[in-house]
Amino acid sequence: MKLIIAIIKPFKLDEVREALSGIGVQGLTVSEVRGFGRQKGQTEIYRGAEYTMTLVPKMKVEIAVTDEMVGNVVETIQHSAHTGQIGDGKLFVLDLEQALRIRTGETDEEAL
Amino acid sequence: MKLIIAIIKPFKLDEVREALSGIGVQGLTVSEVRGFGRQKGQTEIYRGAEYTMTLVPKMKVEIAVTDEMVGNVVETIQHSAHTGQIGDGKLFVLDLEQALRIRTGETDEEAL
Amino acid sequence: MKLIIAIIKPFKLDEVREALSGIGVQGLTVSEVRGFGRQKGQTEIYRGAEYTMTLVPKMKVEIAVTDEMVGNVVETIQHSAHTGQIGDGKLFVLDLEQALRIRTGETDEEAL
Amino acid sequence: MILVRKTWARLGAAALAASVAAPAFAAAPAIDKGDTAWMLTSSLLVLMMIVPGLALFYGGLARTKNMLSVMTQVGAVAALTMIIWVGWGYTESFGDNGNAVIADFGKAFLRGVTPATFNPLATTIPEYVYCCFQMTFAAITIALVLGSVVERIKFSAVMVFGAVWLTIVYFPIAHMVWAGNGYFASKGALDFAGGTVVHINSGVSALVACLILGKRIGYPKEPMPPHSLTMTGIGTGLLWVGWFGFNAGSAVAANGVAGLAMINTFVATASAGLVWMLAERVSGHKGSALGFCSGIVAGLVAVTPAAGNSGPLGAIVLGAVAAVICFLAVTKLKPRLGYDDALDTFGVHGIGGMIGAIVLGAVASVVCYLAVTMMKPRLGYDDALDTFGVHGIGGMIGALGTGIVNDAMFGGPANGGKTIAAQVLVQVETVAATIVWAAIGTVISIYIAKVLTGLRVSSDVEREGLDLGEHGERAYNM
Amino acid sequence: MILVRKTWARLGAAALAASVAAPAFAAAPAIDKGDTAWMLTSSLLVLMMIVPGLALFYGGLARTKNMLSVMTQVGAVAALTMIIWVGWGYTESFGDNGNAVIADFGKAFLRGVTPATFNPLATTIPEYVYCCFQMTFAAITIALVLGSVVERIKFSAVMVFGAVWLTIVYFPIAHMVWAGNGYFASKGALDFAGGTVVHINSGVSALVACLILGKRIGYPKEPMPPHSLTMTGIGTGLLWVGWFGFNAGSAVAANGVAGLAMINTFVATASAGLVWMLAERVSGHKGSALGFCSGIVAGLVAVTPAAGNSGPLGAIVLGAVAAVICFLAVTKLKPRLGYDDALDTFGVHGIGGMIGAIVLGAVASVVCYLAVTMMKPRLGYDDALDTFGVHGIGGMIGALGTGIVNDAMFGGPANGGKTIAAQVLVQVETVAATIVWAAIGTVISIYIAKVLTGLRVSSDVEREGLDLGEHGERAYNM
Amino acid sequence: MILVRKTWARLGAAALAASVAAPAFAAAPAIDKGDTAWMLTSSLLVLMMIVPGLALFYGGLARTKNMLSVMTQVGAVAALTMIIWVGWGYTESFGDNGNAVIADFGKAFLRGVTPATFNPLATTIPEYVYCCFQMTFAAITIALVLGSVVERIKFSAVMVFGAVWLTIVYFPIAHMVWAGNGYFASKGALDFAGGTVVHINSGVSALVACLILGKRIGYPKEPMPPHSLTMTGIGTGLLWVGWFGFNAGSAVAANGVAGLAMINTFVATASAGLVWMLAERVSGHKGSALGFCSGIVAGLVAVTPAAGNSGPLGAIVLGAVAAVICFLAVTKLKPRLGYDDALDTFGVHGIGGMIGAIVLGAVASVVCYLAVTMMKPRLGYDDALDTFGVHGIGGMIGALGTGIVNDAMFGGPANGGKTIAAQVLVQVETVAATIVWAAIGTVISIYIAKVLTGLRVSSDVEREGLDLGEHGERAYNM
Ligand SMILES: Nc1ncnc2c1ncn2[C@@H]1O[C@H](COP(=O)(O)OP(=O)(O)O)[C@@H](O)[C@H]1O
Ligand SMILES: Nc1ncnc2c1ncn2[C@@H]1O[C@H](COP(=O)(O)OP(=O)(O)O)[C@@H](O)[C@H]1O
Ligand SMILES: Nc1ncnc2c1ncn2[C@@H]1O[C@H](COP(=O)(O)OP(=O)(O)O)[C@@H](O)[C@H]1O
Repeated sequence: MKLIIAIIKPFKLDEVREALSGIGVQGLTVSEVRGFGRQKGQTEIYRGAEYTMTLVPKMKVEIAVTDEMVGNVVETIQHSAHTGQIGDGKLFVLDLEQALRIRTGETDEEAL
Repeated sequence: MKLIIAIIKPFKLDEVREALSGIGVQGLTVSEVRGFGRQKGQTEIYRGAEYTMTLVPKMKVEIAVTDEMVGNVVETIQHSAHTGQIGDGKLFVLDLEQALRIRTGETDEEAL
Repeated sequence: MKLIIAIIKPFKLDEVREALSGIGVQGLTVSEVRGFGRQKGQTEIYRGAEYTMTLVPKMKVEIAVTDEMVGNVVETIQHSAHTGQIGDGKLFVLDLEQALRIRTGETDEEAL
Repeated sequence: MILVRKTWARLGAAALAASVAAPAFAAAPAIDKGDTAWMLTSSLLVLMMIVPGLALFYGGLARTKNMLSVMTQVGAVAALTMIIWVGWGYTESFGDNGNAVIADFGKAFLRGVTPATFNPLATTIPEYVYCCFQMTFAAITIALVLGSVVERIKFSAVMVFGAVWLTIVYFPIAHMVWAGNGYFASKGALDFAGGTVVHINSGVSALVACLILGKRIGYPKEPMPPHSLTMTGIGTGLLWVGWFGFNAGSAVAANGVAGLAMINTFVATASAGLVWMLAERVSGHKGSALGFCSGIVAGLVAVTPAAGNSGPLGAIVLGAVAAVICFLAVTKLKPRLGYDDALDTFGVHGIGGMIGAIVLGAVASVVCYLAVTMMKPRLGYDDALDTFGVHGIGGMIGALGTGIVNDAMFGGPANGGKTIAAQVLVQVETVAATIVWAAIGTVISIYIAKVLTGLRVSSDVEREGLDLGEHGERAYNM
Repeated sequence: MILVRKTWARLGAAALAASVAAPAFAAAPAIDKGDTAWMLTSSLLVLMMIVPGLALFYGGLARTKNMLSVMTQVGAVAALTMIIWVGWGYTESFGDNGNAVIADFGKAFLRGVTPATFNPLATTIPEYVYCCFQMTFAAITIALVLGSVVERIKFSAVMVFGAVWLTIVYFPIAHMVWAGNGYFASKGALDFAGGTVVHINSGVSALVACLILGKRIGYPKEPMPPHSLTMTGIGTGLLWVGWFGFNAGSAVAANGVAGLAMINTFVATASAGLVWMLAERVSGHKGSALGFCSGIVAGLVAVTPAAGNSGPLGAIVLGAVAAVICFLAVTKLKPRLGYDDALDTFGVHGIGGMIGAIVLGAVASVVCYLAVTMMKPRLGYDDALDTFGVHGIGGMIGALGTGIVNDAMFGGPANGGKTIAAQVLVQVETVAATIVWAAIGTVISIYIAKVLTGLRVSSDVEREGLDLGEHGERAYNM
Repeated sequence: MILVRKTWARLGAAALAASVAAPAFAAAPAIDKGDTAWMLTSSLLVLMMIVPGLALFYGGLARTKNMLSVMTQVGAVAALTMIIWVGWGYTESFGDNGNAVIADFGKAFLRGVTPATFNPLATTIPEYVYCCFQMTFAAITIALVLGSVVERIKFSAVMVFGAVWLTIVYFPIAHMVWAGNGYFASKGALDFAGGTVVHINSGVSALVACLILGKRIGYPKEPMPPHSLTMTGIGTGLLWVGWFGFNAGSAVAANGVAGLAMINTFVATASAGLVWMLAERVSGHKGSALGFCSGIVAGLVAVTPAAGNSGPLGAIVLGAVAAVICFLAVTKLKPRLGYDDALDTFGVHGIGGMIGAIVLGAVASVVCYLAVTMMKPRLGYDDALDTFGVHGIGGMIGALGTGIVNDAMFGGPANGGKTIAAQVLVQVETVAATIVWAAIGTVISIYIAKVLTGLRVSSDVEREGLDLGEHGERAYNM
């Protein structure tokens, strides 16, 4: 199994989620993060005190998938999250040794 | 070493933490996330505009443990986070190559 | 490639980020978390009701790096995040199988 | 007697209340410290309705990324109004002579106004105080219009639109309905505290403006829940408290009519708030906090034109049962009717009395609820914060309802001095004229702003939020 | 003289202040514009105490998931009170004739009330204004009761409970303590602005209600810190500002007694706020923001019954040192005492004067602090927002204290016209009766609500939050 | 006539307004219910400016971790002031006799003050009410000083510093500028509502205090954006609404001068708010929400000394064009000038009139903007919330400007009774003396606090936040 971590632009979240539901992904976990990269944050000014916010709001989406689904999920996310402008974000794939559904105790593939 | 990631219901956090302290886990890291799965969110209505919140508030707990502890920790979390209702959450185990305690520079097993 | 996860004290974030930029790290992702460990939280009192906040605010920094950079990045973070007081935090290194830049489709090393 | 009968609403109510015996015009204007204290307080209360009241009510309903933009646009357009008001607003609306549409410009920049002068419409308070009081009415009216176009209109466009709109829409309508020689005032239109001048005016202008500007990106598919109903709650509370300056202040004196306006503003509002929640329950939903807040505002809007004209309001739509009770009460007392002893007949219909205020609020609340939850989705226009739904519709119900409840049959002061039919006809005429005038004026003002500054922010700025895009700030750094 | 001596507190104070020479009843009631302006302002200030004042004070102390439920319950129960008040509340409490417990129902739905009528309890302001003023007192009292049962009581239960409780508890007690022919009023009980009628009444009812409803799930183990002390801070500020409408408004005139009530409300409150923080430091904790806010409210509650009755309050518990100073001052001035020149003796004990107000606030603050931080945990009942701890206990201290400080010995106006012992006895009697009446009435009202709607939300709804469960909304979408 | 000419500002304005004919001193003081109603309202409005107004304005600008510390320090220092005020503050500032610097201590703890006594400075309202009104001025002045030292000063240090500072700085300056026998009052200094006594005084003291305390850890490198500009927005609204109690209240009567002060406070503030945003656009930035709020406060501060002394203000810095227009208007009307008919001449220069108020606000706004955005960064001192930049600088512009605009040439009431040059000289003298007195007094008070309690919190507490470190609480648990 693999754990796919996607860092995407916040307003793309619904689009990505709907695209993933379309290819049978029933569950995922989302968290608000802030990213630092080529995309520069806005300059904010408070009574003359200028702050260039280096950290830009992003959404982190984590999806545990079976090995067969990895390619399909990666492509779907890349396609749905893409705007072509700097800061579209990243996709990371890590190996997932075990998985378990707390409610039923099902493990690995059944747990996803 | 392993990194255990648990997605649980928010009000279960204290119970899980106390159960883990009971079996000798001295440290963990918690973050507020929102989950999408079988458990449907509430319908919210603002002046007739209906929104079904697809994302449900969850707690993500990350615990770095030694290989021997994995089984015990997984079982303790599964037991203490269980309510039997949809949305109890998931447990993921990933391989952890290195660990380091910033304060002392201790690495791997000593760092946990 | 490796995914480095650092749990550090919130006010150290700027220092760590600047140190990492110094050694050529162009991107990272930050999220607000709360930690449980040896460092005890403050006691808060509301009209006589005492709560010892077991969870202490921390910052989680995730950086995807090439294998060669791992040692240098770990050392830089350990050095810049260090205060010598309890609760300085932890560093975890996980193996990163794949990476992809959503904007351009570049994969692995080029995606970082 | 003829002269007295044809008196217009506000002065009539004030004159009646102040001194039934001595006609108001004969007595030389002399300051009454009690009235002045109440009108000073009323003026600052209406300012409180704008900042922080309306700024929070609207701001809470907007998304986090647009909170500061909404607050700043409401505050800045109110500030702009104040400058324009002392410039040419006061004199255009309530200056001397002029014609049925606007007064002359003799008092531009308050020329000739001193702490010792009086405005004929308020002969017991210093002219400066009356000028401040009316200033705040102009300011809140233009601020209300913004409700339908927030989250996408440029700050600069708001400034230009506001200046033009005030000059060609608000000042003339205020003059026509409230000034002595105003067109509708002379025809006996009743608008105690601004049902037409403020609410129908702002509601219709808001509708026209949002039709021209078009919808927000993502409306209605993308969820746009209010970012902080707590702020909206604070706004609702401050609006209700401030509204007494609006309604009871419009008695232009600390007297019985102010007391009457106050109790109506308590009761009609309370009933409207509860009824909106009931309407939600009846249509199968949970009674909501936002429902309660919306009901409160709908009730306040509806009672505004009727506050001092209603006396204990009669039952408007009470259903067969209540009507029978009132009918029996009325026939017994009919012979005692007569304009001259109006004050005594005020309370004669107690039994119908307070029920009227309660029912007026209830009716307004239900109709506004339907407008907001049914009509808007079906017609698909993006009146962002429901300015038309609440203020436009609520104002119409109040203005038309006043025509009915003002009659002595329902315990009203009948200071319009006409039969119900005649009074309702005048009310309908005034409402219709206000709708047309406001619509045309808004189209002109919007296009002037479109030419000078452009109306909408870029889609990037709209997506990222006007706080950052237009003001370079975030509302919260918590 | 006998008639004047037996005068009851409020009218006594008003009469004394208004015109020491002419007894109030002889003069035909005539509107005083200054009084009316102040009473219009006082009425809307007390409304501000409820929305957004109390709604924010209580809301900030609740958890995020219950913020809207608390705000809506406070607002809606106040709105319900207003409808009931014009229905039968006003006439039951302050109507004509009736008996020692309630008045007759002649003025139901304000029958016979017009802008030109007066209530005998306030002969210089229009009856509508007095009706509004008293309406807001009823509304805030029931709203205060909710403090102990929030976060678990159903919205529908609050509505039913409120309606019944007002009718069988608040209206009778208000009549007995404040109306001319009220049982305790005739016996000379002193309650200037509602120490018994509002605070002891709501505090005791809150205690009884929360004992019946039982604890919240997770109390006291699960941490339930206030979700936003900032909101509680805003609430505290608005409560303090609004409270002048409560205390200084109860002089029912813009006169010296209103000034006296104002300065007492400044000083007693300021001292209570600081003393609560000192109490925290003395018991080994940090002086807290919530402590300061709680002290402010405790001080306001304690000074309420004494505001206009205290004159410059005497030292209540000042300790040996201060007592000696006062004692010396008193013996020098004792011979000049006498009821008839009460007004002159008002300020005679300056030296003891202001210290009294300061000490009253301090004593109340310490006792309430102990009640909230020591008594509640030990007894283990879940008075969620400490309504009993602050309003119940604070009210008792104020009501009993008034008996002492009213005496001329402490510079009080001695308008109770009795020796200290006799006055304290009457106060104790009134307090005890209020406690018993409120407790029984609350039990009845709660069980009627239990039968009609059920009291508690389901455990799922309680865990997920009443905002979503009962109103289908979140307070914040930031 | 000589006596009348030398009358001091506030009494002069009050006397002039009240009864041009009868000189104020001859008539025995008699309560005016209208004035009393307005002054009761003004006193509670100024309290609203402190809590929750200033507490939110400052609190919103601070970081989340210090929100409660800022709110509690503002609230607690105001409470402390109230106790000290009735203790020795009132008598030291406005007691009887005494000398040019302070009055005698005859009225300590309000000895001899009763609901029936009057203060010579306010002969139509009860002394208790005047005492409350002035009390709130003292409270807000010390609260303003805290703005420069928040986020690092200890709570205990604030208490000690406040007590000492009030006694050796505020009370003497208030006496010197406002009391009958005050040094500057006798020299004819004009400060209608506190330009020098409140704003220059607090601004200078704030600057001195923050220089002694030193910068916050991380200033200016570490970003410290305001944690909630929404709270600052609410604070701005409540400050503006409350400020009418401050400015229009200083007329000490519900009369024409109060009306004049009100309109100036509307117009100057509105113009200052908009001009600050313009200044931002001119210097290449986006017009900001915080800019609008800062402009509002700068305008309020600037108009404070001129509110009732300015009459319709003349153009101060209007540029060649406007000057010509005013000049032509003036020469036509010059011959009608004369002190005795001052009231009539008030409005004679309408054309220059309102423009004056607008320009005063605009000038103040631009200068404060430059002070805050250019001067502070260059000089590098950490005036955290810009108390000196806004209140100090704004107050100076207002105080000096008053000297100019008071002259009949600009339509002012010329109640200083001097030529422009002479009046400006007195103003400069008063401002300079205030600066020196405040600076020295602050140094003394700060070092007393340093000795007794130590000034700064430990670096750990400063980093973790004063809410947790000093009060053991978090502002938000959302
Ligand atoms: N090496 C990295 N490790 C972890 N997250 C990263 C890394 N580089 C970029 N990111 C995340 O991806 C987001 C987008 O990256 P950025 O360089 O701004 O644009 P792009 O990916 O289009 O080149 C960043 O905001 C950050 O959250
Ligand atoms: N494939 C997945 N990858 C990551 N997180 C998931 C996945 N499936 C579910 N989750 C997380 O687990 C939570 C519970 O899952 P859900 O399907 O709602 O109930 P249950 O696990 O009881 O079947 C979800 O809210 C989501 O946060
Ligand atoms: N086993 C663990 N797994 C994950 N996170 C941990 C673990 N132990 C500690 N942490 C994180 O590291 C932070 C610091 O650890 P703590 O024990 O308090 O101090 P120190 O690391 O200096 O001994 C904790 O607050 C927590 O966020």
